[in-house]
Amino acid sequence: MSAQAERKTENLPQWKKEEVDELAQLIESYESVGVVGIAGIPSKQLQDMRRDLHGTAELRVSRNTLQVRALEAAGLGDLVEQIEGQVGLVGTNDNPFALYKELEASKTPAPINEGEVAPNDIVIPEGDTGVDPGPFVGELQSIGANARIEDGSIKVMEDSTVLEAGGEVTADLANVLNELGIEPKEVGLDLRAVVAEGTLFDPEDLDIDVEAYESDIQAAAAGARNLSINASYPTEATAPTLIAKATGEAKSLGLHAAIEDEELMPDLVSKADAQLRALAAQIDDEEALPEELQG
Amino acid sequence: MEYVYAALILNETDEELNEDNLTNVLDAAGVDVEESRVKALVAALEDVDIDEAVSEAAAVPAAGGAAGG
Amino acid sequence: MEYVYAALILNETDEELNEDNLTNVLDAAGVDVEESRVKALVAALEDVDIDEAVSEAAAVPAAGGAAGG
Amino acid sequence: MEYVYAALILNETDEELNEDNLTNVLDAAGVDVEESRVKALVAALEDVDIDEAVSEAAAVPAAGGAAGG
Amino acid sequence: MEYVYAALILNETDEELNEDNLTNVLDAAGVDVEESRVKALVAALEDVDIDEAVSEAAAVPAAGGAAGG
Amino acid sequence: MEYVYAALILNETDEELNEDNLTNVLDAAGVDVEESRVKALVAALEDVDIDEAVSEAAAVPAAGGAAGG
Amino acid sequence: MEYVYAALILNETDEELNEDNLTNVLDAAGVDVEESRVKALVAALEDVDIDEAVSEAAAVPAAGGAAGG
Repeated sequence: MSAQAERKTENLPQWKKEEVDELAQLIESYESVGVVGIAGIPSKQLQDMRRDLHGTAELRVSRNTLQVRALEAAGLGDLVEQIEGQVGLVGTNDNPFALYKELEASKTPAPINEGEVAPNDIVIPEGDTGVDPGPFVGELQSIGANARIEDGSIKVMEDSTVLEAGGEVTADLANVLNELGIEPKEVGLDLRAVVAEGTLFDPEDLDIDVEAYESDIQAAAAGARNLSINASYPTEATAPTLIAKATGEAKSLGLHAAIEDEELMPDLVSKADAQLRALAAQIDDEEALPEELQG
Repeated sequence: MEYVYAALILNETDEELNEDNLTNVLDAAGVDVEESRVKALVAALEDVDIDEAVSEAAAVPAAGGAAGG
Repeated sequence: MEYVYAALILNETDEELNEDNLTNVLDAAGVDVEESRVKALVAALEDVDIDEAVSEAAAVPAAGGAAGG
Repeated sequence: MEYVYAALILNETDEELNEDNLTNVLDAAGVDVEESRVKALVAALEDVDIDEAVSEAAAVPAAGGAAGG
Repeated sequence: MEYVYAALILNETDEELNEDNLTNVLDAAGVDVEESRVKALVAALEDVDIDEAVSEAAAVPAAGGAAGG
Repeated sequence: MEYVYAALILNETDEELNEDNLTNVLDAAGVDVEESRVKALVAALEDVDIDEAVSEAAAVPAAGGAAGG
Repeated sequence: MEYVYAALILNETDEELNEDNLTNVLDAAGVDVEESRVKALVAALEDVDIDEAVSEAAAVPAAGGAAGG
């Protein structure tokens, strides 16, 4: 693979060769390699993030053309289509699912500027803006928010989508969002795809539903309990239930068959009493009933 | 209450639920039987499906338990 | 349940709840009385407070449910 | 309840639910067997479909017991 | 369930709940006893307070339903 | 419960649910395998439709309900 | 579910719930192990309190029970 890489880089200037070599080394030294979007992250913050990843993953940012070269040379063509915009390569020996979770969790909200494209629908939520009556209400209305003055302040009457995902942010919108402190972007390392030991995972694969796994655990545990009890195979966890089950079975047989057993007697007596009352309830003629059963 | 229990006993045997039989059962238990109550009870039960009434009682305590949940 | 009903009738009269009386009541109802069940019933009821069992059942019919809830 | 448990064991085997077998099981468990109770139990269960009686009662899920588990 | 029933019989007598006694009870009932199941049951019950498990089932009848609800 | 879980894994593969396979699975999980428990499990599951037993909620009879019945 | 069962076995032993151990257990059961499923499971369970999930499952019986509740 390195021979192939050399061939591909032989026409490049020295510094580019070196850069591609560095990328090739990163790719080779980790079990999983991915492409990470870094758009909107100030360089100081990016340095901090890279430092935070130390021990978990290694991030290297360079020109996209060089990243493409390195990926192709390493046989990771599947990742090439992710090389678009501001991206870097990440290598990790950790579990890629865990890496994705970690990166997603570290994302932080950020304001959006004029000219940027909305990553998702931008919504101004219903409620009191806290802004005193003034021209701001007009600004809100002009960007499409249902706003009016009420009780001495500007209120948004309902959740108002002011820009759909993919739309470009205007100067007016950016101003209003800034005034309201709405930060519609999520900024952070954005893992776009990973190849782990030959298999490509996209964010849809990587975004595991922890709750679904939790309910699988519950279902599995409940199923095992059921099996243990239904097959009468006692375990420490299910022995008390099996005992209770056997007791209940004996009791219900005893009550059903009116077995003359001391333990069953109170329940049998109350069963008889309940039956008496149920029958009495079917009798309209009070003459036929003793006083305590009338009415 | 003893009159109704006597009716329940007869319901479990093959004996007819009539005045004579009720009176006999109550007699045997030392009850000073009132003829008019026996008459009234027999008449009142004529159109009652005792087994059904009794099994409804069976459902009640269980339902209580379930409802408690 | 006829044996239990018979016991409850005797409980309401002033007759003693013993084998002879139970047998008489059941006999009168046409039951083919099993001596052993009568014996077992008398023994089983020896330490049971019937009135308490009845009144508990009557007063709190859904006791189980309530307790469980 | 040991008599009832003994009946339930016999119900799961192919052995007949009779006085001898019940007595044997209880004997083996060290019970001081009362003949009349054995007789009474056999009589009480004569016309009972034990599996049905047991499974009818089993309609309520095992959460309580399970929670203890 | 015959193994569990047998354990409950022993629990009601003063006999020890051990492999020999369980095997005897099951043997007497004509069960083709699996030694391993006897062992497993004794092991599983080692730390279980049987009386508590029993009284939970008996005393809080509707708990199962309630908790399930 | 690890023995039961092991049985459930084998139930989902095409491997036979026997002592060797159970032991292998438990061994691989670092369990200090007790032969008798493995044997008992195989015996207990012999005639059991595992899928059915897993999905059927284990039920403890509610005495309250039974009292009514 | 075999991957989940394998995780539950490891949870009951003192072995670490990691990719190698899961793979070993599944291998031993004859499962054709998919590495990515193992990886995803390990990552997901990092955030799950398995013991709590198991004891919750015990408190609320499985499917059938829920429906009954």
